[in-house]
Amino acid sequence: MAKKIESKVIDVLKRGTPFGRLEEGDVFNENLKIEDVWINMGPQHPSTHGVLRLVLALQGERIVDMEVVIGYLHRGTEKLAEFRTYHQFIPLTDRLDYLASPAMNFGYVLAVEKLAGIEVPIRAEYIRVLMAELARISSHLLWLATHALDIGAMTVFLYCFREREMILDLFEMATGGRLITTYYRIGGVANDLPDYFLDRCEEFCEIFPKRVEDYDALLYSNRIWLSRTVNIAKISAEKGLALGLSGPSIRGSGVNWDLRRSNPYSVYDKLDFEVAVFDGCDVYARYLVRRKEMLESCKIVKQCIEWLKKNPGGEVQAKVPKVFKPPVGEVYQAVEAPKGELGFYIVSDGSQRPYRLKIRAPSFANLMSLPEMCKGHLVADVVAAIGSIDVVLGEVDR
Amino acid sequence: MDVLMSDILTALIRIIVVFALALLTVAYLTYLERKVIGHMQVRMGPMRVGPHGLLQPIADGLKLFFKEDIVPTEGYRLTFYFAPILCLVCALILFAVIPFDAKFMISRLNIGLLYILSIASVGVMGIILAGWSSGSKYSLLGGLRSAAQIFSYEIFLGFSLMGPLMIAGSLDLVKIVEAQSVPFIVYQPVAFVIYLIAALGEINRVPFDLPEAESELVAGFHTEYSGMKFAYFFLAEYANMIIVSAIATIVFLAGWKGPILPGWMWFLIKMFIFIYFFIWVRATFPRYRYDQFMRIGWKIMLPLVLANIFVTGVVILFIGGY
Amino acid sequence: MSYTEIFFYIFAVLSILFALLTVTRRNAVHAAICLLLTFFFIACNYVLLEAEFLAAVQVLVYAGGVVGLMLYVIMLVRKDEADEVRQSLGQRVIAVFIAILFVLEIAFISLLAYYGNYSGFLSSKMAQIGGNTESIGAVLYTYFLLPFEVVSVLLLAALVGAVVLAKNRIER
Amino acid sequence: MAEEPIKDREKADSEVPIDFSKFVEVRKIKEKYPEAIVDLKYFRDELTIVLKKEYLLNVCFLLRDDPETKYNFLTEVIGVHYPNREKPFEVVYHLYSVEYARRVRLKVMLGEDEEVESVYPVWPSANWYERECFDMFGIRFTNHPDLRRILLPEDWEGYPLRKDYPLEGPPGYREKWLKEHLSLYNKL
Repeated sequence: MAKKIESKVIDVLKRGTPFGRLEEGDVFNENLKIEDVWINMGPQHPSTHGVLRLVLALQGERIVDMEVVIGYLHRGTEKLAEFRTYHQFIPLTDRLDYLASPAMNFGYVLAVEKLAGIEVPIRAEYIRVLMAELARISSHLLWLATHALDIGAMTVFLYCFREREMILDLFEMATGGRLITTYYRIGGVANDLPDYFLDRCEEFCEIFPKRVEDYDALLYSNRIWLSRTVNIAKISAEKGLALGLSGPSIRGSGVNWDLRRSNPYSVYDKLDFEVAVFDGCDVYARYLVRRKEMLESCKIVKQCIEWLKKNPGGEVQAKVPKVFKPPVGEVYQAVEAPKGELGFYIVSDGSQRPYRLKIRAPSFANLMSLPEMCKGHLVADVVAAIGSIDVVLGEVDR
Repeated sequence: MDVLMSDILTALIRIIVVFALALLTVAYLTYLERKVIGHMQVRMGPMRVGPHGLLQPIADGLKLFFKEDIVPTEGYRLTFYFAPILCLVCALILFAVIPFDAKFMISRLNIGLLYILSIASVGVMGIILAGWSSGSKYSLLGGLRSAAQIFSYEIFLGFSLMGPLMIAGSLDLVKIVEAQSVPFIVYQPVAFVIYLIAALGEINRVPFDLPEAESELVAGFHTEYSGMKFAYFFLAEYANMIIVSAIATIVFLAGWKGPILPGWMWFLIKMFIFIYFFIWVRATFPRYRYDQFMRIGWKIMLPLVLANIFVTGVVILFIGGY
Repeated sequence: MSYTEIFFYIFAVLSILFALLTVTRRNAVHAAICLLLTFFFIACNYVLLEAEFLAAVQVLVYAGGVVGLMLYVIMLVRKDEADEVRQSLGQRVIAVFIAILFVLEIAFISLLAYYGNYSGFLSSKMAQIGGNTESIGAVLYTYFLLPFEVVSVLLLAALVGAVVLAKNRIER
Repeated sequence: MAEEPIKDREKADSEVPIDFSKFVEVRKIKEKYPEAIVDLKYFRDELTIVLKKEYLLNVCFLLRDDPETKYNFLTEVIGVHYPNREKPFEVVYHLYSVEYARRVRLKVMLGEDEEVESVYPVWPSANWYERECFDMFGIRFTNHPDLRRILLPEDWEGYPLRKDYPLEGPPGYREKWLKEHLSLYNKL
């Protein structure tokens, strides 16, 4: 009789009903284990910022495992570089981080100039820095917009777009392009800034800090915003560095490392600005870093305007031959792009084309720490974490 | 027999009037929401269809009507069809007991409030079934969240109405309004605030729109729905928004009572204040996380609302009613 | 035959039909929906008996709450498994015994009501005097106070038990 | 063999002879692993250390942990293909020290079938960098935890950044792709 009941119980347990008590090391544990739910997030998910794909293993809504799948936007930029002359490659760099294309140009032209030893006119340097900082503001604005939208604050999105529009108008004024500017040239910039540009730019710098107050009113000390960002997706400084995290994301973990300060390039050593560092290690700290960076960039832009107004006229383009052949050698030049350390490694064999060009994309490296940040959190926090490291897939996949 | 026939006829007329108006209001509520949020967000909202986009809801409706109706292959066909209908029906039959005026209502039930709570609880079933029968994990998670959320928030919603109920001494909505010489919001401020929060949770609006949090779960339980079935969910959601506003008006703001203007107009004004509030909240706040949201409910709102009932009971016991 | 009676028979037949479907359907979700409809039609009959409060509570608690939670559980089981799982624990004998007990109970009460002129505490007259919410309240908190409290303690115990079980599981 | 590029480079690099022992990295490595360094270069203010591949991991640990170098950040791992050389692959490591704001470049030369030790134990960020390197060049890293393709689809054939890989993709690929997709298109 007892045997019969036992076999029946086993039968029931084998069928996977939640009856019966489970013991550690039970024979039936295998059949009765709690299954993870596998969820495929992206590449068509609304908050993966492009074509990022995440495979999540969930227990309930808690993440137990996560894999990042990339490559949906791979365009073979590095291979293309080997088949284009140094000049021809500039437009392709725009397409890396399409939200801050001047910053991308900047890194590339600096690398080529370093390789060939070209002196850039000082006016061009200031214009470059001005544009790069505007690009940083624009990129951070778009980041804030989408980040807030992901967490559910819809209004911030449209507020940020209002200001971003002003920057894009400025870009259009100076370069003719709004998103993809292709403004920088090897040895300078394509053309001098148009009339009234500096005035308009100054206007923007006046308005912008007030607009940041608008965003602060909606987010800065909002209880819901705090509860969604504080202590979420924490990553320590050591771990972040070990995982290749750079830029604002690592500065949110308290690492005082900004390439504009630590390895100054262009005219950054002549400009006065603070490096935004917060040591919360969480999503909120990264928000604070980028928020402050926007204001600091605004300060830099103001200083550039001041200098440019004081020193009108002058060359903006060094003499660079049309058939441009840099010497044999290899260089690595890194700049502080809005997302982190953007580096170009160029191997030259003395011909018109780079022998090998490698792009060290900040988002690519930053994305690596996403699983580390998200494990143990809920699905909703993944969204916050993606937002906080600010990935652009054009850069990740290249 | 004639009496019966005339009864049926008047009831039919009322039903048609109320439902036609309700559907129209629901349709234009979407327009209102887009316009209000638009202006809050320094943009115009719909402007193209008709003057100031006034025909936009109709265009939207037509578009949804002619859209292809997709049933996922992984889905459960029967429940997949059944769910949106259940949702919409449950939302619309709630209008039956709403007194828009001292006299104008479809039916006066002596358990009006209880009726609303019970029908609303069946409405959840539509969401759960929709989430489950879509055969998509996003929908499933949305359905799960939704079920947990609405089951819990129904409790606070019901309990927050308990205080005013005890003062009024009736479940009849008309009697509740009549009992309010002073609007109950004055006597029951705690219950009022909790009701508003619970209502936001119950109708899945920001900051509690977790079942359909578009940045996490795509669209939650209605991810797989398209065309008219999607429209049903949409209508149900907005109808529910009207219903919770109407109940708030009746229970806390003395319904149709008010000087000078006719009663129904007061009712609508008060109701739209709440609707505007819901829209305003949507434009302002980020979204809570699921566990935080549940924690607020069970750890803060439940003790508060129970204390409120207790205090109200004690006061009534000693003063013998207001 | 009055309208009320016609409707009564319609609802009665429907509720029995769906009750049968509930126990015969193999698909758990279908069974749950049938159960929902059963509860709903029983509530309709309550309305016909002028027990609106009972009807509303029936829908609120049974149709809304209980079936909702059932669906919640079913959703957590994988769909292909949900079809296969048959939850028979060899309780058929007990089930038949309890069913017979129920039938006898109902028969006893209805016979008592018919012959013994015994109409219970909640006669429709009483309901009409004070509205049936009040009368239920009055009866519940006077005559049946002790059973009521016992039931509430039982439910509380069940609640605590569920929390403890769930918590154990999470920690493990 | 076509050693010309290297000769050219040497010419460009060492117009002025450089005393490499002024670099703390070089000193440290020479102290501990005297045979590790194959070659040293200095070009445009950048130090390049060519290492024997057996010593790579040890040197990396050394550079990371030594208090005078503290290279705690791996910037990238790069493959370069020189099809005409005896050892056609170069793996380039860029290290950065956040504390001293210094960079150094390590290099390892690899033959066609040679593998190199993964630096994942030193810097976990090598995970994706090395995967990309494998994806694009087919360079294998021993003891890498998860050596799969990263940017290209799993079933991709060939290693696109090798110099012998044509820009338009492998021969016949374009035709095959068009045939497949046009046949689908024609069915519609």
